Amino acid sequence: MKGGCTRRDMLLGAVGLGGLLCGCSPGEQTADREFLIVEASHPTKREPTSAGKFYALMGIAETLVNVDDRGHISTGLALHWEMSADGLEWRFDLRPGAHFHDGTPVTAEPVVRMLERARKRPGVMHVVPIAAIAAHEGRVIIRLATPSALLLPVLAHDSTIILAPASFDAADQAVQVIGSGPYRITGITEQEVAVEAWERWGGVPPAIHRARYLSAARPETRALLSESGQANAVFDLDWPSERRLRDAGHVHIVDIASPRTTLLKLNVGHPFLADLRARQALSLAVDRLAIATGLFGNADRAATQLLPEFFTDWHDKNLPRLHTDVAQAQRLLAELGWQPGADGILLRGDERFALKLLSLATRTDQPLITAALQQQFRRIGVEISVIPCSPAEIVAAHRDGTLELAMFARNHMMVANPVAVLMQDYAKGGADWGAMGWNNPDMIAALQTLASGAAPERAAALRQQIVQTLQAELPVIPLIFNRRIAAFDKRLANVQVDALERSYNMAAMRWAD
Amino acid sequence: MMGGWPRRIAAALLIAIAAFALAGPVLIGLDPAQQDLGRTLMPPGGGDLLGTDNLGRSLLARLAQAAQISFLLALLSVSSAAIAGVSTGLAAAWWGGWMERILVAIADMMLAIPGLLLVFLLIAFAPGEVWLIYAAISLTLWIEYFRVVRATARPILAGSEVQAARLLGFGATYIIRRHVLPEVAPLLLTLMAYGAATTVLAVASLGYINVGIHPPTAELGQMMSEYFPYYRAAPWLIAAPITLLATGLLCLALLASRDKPQ
Amino acid sequence: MSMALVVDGLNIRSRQAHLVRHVSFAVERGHSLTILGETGSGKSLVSQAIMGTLAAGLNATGTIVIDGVAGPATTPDRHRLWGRTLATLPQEPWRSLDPTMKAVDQVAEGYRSLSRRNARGVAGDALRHLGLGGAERHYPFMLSGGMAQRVAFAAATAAGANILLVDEPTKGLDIALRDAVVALLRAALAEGRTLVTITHDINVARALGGEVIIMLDGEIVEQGPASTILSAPAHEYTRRLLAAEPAAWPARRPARTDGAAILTAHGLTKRYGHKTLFKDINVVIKAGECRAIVGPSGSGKTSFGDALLGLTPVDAGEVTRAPWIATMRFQKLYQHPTAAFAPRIPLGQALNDLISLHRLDLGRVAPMMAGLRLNPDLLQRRPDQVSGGELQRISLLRLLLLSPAFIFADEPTSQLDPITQQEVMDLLMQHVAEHDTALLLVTHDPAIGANVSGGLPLLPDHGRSLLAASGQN
Amino acid sequence: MRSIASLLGRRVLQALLAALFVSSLCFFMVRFLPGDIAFDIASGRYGQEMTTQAAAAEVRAELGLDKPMAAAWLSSVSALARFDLGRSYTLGKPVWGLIREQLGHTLQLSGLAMLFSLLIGPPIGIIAALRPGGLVDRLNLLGSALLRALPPFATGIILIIIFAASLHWLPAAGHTQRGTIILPALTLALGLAAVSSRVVRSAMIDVARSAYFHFPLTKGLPLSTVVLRHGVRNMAVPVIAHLAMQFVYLIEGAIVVETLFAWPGIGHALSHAVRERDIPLIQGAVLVMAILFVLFNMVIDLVLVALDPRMRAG
Repeated sequence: MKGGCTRRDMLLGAVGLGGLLCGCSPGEQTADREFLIVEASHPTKREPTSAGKFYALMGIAETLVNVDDRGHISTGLALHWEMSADGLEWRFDLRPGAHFHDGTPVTAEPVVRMLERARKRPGVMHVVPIAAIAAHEGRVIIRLATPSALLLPVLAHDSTIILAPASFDAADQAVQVIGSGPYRITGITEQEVAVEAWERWGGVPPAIHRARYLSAARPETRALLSESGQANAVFDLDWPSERRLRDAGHVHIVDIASPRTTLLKLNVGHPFLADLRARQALSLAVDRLAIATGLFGNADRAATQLLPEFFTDWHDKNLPRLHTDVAQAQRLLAELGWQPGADGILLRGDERFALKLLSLATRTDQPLITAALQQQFRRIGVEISVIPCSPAEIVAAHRDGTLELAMFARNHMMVANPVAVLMQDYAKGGADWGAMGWNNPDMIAALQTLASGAAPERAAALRQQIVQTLQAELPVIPLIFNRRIAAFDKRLANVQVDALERSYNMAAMRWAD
Repeated sequence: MMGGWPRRIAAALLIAIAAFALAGPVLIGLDPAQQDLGRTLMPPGGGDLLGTDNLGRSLLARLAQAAQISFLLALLSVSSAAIAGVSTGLAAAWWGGWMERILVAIADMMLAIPGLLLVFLLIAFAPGEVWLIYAAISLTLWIEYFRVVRATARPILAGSEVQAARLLGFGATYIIRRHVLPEVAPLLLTLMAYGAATTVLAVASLGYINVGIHPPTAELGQMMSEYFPYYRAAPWLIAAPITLLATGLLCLALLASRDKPQ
Repeated sequence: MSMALVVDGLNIRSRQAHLVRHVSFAVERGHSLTILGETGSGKSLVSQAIMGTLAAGLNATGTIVIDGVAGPATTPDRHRLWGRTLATLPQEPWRSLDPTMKAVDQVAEGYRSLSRRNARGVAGDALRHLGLGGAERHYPFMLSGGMAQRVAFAAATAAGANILLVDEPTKGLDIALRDAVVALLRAALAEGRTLVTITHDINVARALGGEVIIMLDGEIVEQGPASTILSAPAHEYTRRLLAAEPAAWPARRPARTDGAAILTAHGLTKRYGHKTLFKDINVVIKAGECRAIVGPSGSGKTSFGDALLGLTPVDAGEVTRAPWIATMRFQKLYQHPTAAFAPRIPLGQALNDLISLHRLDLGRVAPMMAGLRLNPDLLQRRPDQVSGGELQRISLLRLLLLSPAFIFADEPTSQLDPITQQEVMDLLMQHVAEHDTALLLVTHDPAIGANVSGGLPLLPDHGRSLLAASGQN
Repeated sequence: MRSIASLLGRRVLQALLAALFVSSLCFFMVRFLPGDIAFDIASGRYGQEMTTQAAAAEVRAELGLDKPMAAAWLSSVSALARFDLGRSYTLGKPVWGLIREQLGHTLQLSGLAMLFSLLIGPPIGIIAALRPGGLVDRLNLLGSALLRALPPFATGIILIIIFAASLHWLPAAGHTQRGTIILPALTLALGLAAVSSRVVRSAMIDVARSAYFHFPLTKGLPLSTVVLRHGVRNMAVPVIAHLAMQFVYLIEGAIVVETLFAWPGIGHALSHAVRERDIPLIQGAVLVMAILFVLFNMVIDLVLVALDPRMRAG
């Protein structure tokens, strides 16, 4: 009995090994070569308002308008648009001949339905004072309560992707993703999505016909997928992987500035942090350059102000840089009555300068930065205990006021105009992913003026005012500028990386061989 | 099985590891948390005996602290699991009947819960706490001891040796001390050695999937997952904790591989 | 007339000792040779040298000629002869049969030249020939001891070996089983096979006839035809060996029968599954009295003794003990002395534990050790490091420390060599007599039973086993 | 046969009790976790940057999280009694479908890993046992200690570097492409074989010392036949009981390997479910795994009965 079983097992094993050897055979024709693209996030959800980013990145779904990698609005599903003289009514003409992947034409009605649907859910739509959305003679009409410069950026946001009505079940739950982009889904599982070029796509037919997305949570996996030649494009590499791939030289590395900034959120209402001098002391304690070079091998990543050079209109080269000065930090804290205790941690009466820092558990770079911060704060007598957490815990702690410090990377170009994000984050009392307990009516007014549209010179002055306020008041402490690092197969031509994380630009790439 | 000398070397190495864990942190005299971001990923030799890690900390100092914390916690977690498992296993084998049936049912029930889920749930109460992770792991470990002890003790308690001891007037304590424990002990030692390694590796695995201990605590498993991304830039970083654990394990396995008396 | 097996000048040495010296003998084809000797006499080493299974640390010199082919005493190729030329009958057949395989298959796999189906057919025939018709498809656990013996015999000889080497085939067997084995061996002789038997049982040697070799301390002390040597031994050791046969033991002074009743059993009944082991048995045991139960294995003798001691529950009846005697003074002597000691605890430790538990007089140990002819060094060792006879005497010592009023001795000597058996039995009887202890002896050997009971009737009554007493067979 | 029927009956009863117990335990543990459950669910639904007060309020209202806990528990138990596993809080999909897919992937991986480990561990263990203290035995002891001290992600990366990055024989990760299952299965199998080879070795040493192993040799059978026919089957009884436990741990232990190889499995789903407080998914997964565990044990019992005739009698 047992003997027979073992023999059968061996046979199966041999078959398995045989199958393994023909696993990847080189020398396919470029036409039917499958393009493999790898990043960390899971395509588990179908809900467009939360998972729209993925479907936009893959070129599966489109938004009404688009945004290029410098943040300029371009055409999307809408080929033309016009604004009424009072700035309150916007009319959009859809691209003629656009079809959803189920063959139904993209008309104004499904677009209106999707925009209304997005409005009902939490999300960026709420920064625009929309009064009504309607379909009229084949056009999409959006009426605003007050003029807004943010409408187009919001319509370019990936939570407003347009899907065919058949994507939803009777309860309005998204059950599949039927978009109108250059690629349509042919297979979707927990971690992989296979697509092929959509033959009724109106634009230039993509040179890459078949592609697959693979979600790989670990940077090492992603790097090895690239190194082994299995993956053609790999995004979100960490520093050790990037360095390794650069040294190996088999692949082409693209490393561009990203609009994300890793920052420290502080509870300005906290008795230790309410005084500006305390926040300045914390900022002075951080050795950004050491972190940027020691942990990421790139001195340019030291955040000298909240918004990186990526934001050409916003980044102010003349602004006094955030810098390190331990002695000054200690002086500032001494002014506030803090004195070092026996173990070097500052004491004020029976208070001890010890704070909890919430840090996102899933990001691989965060533990490194928090470990460095812990040590650097200790130099000025501030004790930090790091608590790994989920995003939800940061939001919850913000709400119930128990948050002391939190660290995360904020994408200020989440919407194509940073005003949208800044308005949310630095509204009165702050917001989940921005300030906390901090209020600056002048800055809020400046943001609102910018949001409703301002003349270029006035806008520039307002932007400078906002940036200076943020740098002076430190409602959050900028730490590190993030970068978007990707590795590409050297056989690829016309490789472009979109810093805004809006598109993988797959439709524009082609095989060089 | 093996001659005398491998066992002697194993014992000597184990003593050395224990000494490293106990006295290392004091002898080395370096702060394992002291960073120097200007000197990260320095290779062994040079200023630091084992080089520096990704934050420019002394690997030697961290390894010593990690050995101390990991071995202590692994020992605590494994021995608390063993104490729980051995006492319930003995109770089941000794009394039998409904007592045994209830204990077996509880153990089976616990086995049916995915241990991983239990660990996830417990850790969610206080993420990143070292002791909690070990406690959660030991909660999943005790069943193995229960099953082994019950299975080993039952035939012994039913055997003529114990019958003879009872006839001679010996009580429960004596029978367990002289008859049951000597038979169970070698098995337990092996189980505990592997259990300790399993615990350290479980911490490493949890760290890898981002639910483990948060830095800067130096812990062997946590070091493995923390240093893993540098496997090619600085292979000595991940090699150090793995080598320490493997050596300890091999020595314990050598010591425990004593043959049964015929 | 050719020789099937010739051993010439066999010497076996370990690093420390010269274990077998100058052993030479020859066996004619189709004849029987029996090597008699005690444990440690080197007789098993001779058998291992012939089979080629000597332990790694042992070094053998000399020549062994098997079936006309001469070779050195140690050769790595001896196993090529196994099954085809040289077969061996296992000592404990029920342990030597694969518990997961049917009897017929275990025999069939020996017929290696035949196809699987034919082999099964031939194996079935062989089993039926041995009277095992119907048991072909049984697994070993379903076989009785005698049946297992015969299956093992069929399996061992299936490949056609003509020389049968048998090491202690009757150790621990009751008389009926022993006779069955002897019959099997005689049948093999009758078939023309050559038989080399190693045993300590003179009855086996006598029944097989042929040549006999007497070994002592690794040397042959006497050699010749069984009829001559076993009736007129020349060597002093052979004489002792013959005198140690229970039938030859001197009669004992009858034990007293006028003591007070210390143990009364009334209507004892025990069933095991569907089988009634004993039924409605009444016994009164008096101080200083020696009683014996004689019966074959599996007849419920041990269960009866255990029932008297309260070690096993009974289905009916009750046992009353004399109220003035402490519980601890009712004791049992086990068949396998190793089964009465914690295996990893040194013997001295075990004795000290008992002494401190009952606050006994430590001073009594040394004289008692001397009385039982035990070397004090033995107390340093673990139970598996002393011989069976020594261990049985130590367990006797342990009992005697408690001044027992009643000892249930369960086949206390059946695992021992004849001379040791007599010695242990004499010591037991001597102490029992000295301390006015009642003894209940269970044995399968009627001669021992008769000798011990010293004229008192056997339990439950003359010549009947417990099964017979309960009306079954 | 009656004993087998009663065994099955007992196992089914055990499965039902275990299911009730574990699903309730998980329910209460999740509900008692610190933090606001609505926020956790909202972050699972809408992602990090969309987790806001408004989103949490919506979730709370939709899922009725304000209701008393006992009532919520009763309704969850009664739904489970109707075999209704519900819908995932964060994904909105039916739990049954999610579990079938994810657990299916994990079982596929674990099954192949088990197979590989059977091809690696037992043969090495048997060879080591035939010459205890020999070269194979020593190398096995060394290799086994090293593999037991190597975290699975390290084993996995070594395999990827060798077979994918250097030799290009196999894909590095993923799960729909051909051959992607082999490296993760091999990673798990090596870890298993490190233990099972030693278990097999010690079981085989016991068997090789036994009289029923030696006797067939004296019948003239070659060693290889005796090992295969008498050694393996007798050794299998303790070894299979051990491997059965291993397989259960394997299903859970797969999570690290699944993460490294981007293999979609239940472990991964559970870690997300706990973080996002997805009670229906946790309860459903635990329920299915508990029942599978009991069924699996039942199969093992039957295999042992088939292997050892003594158990059929008792």
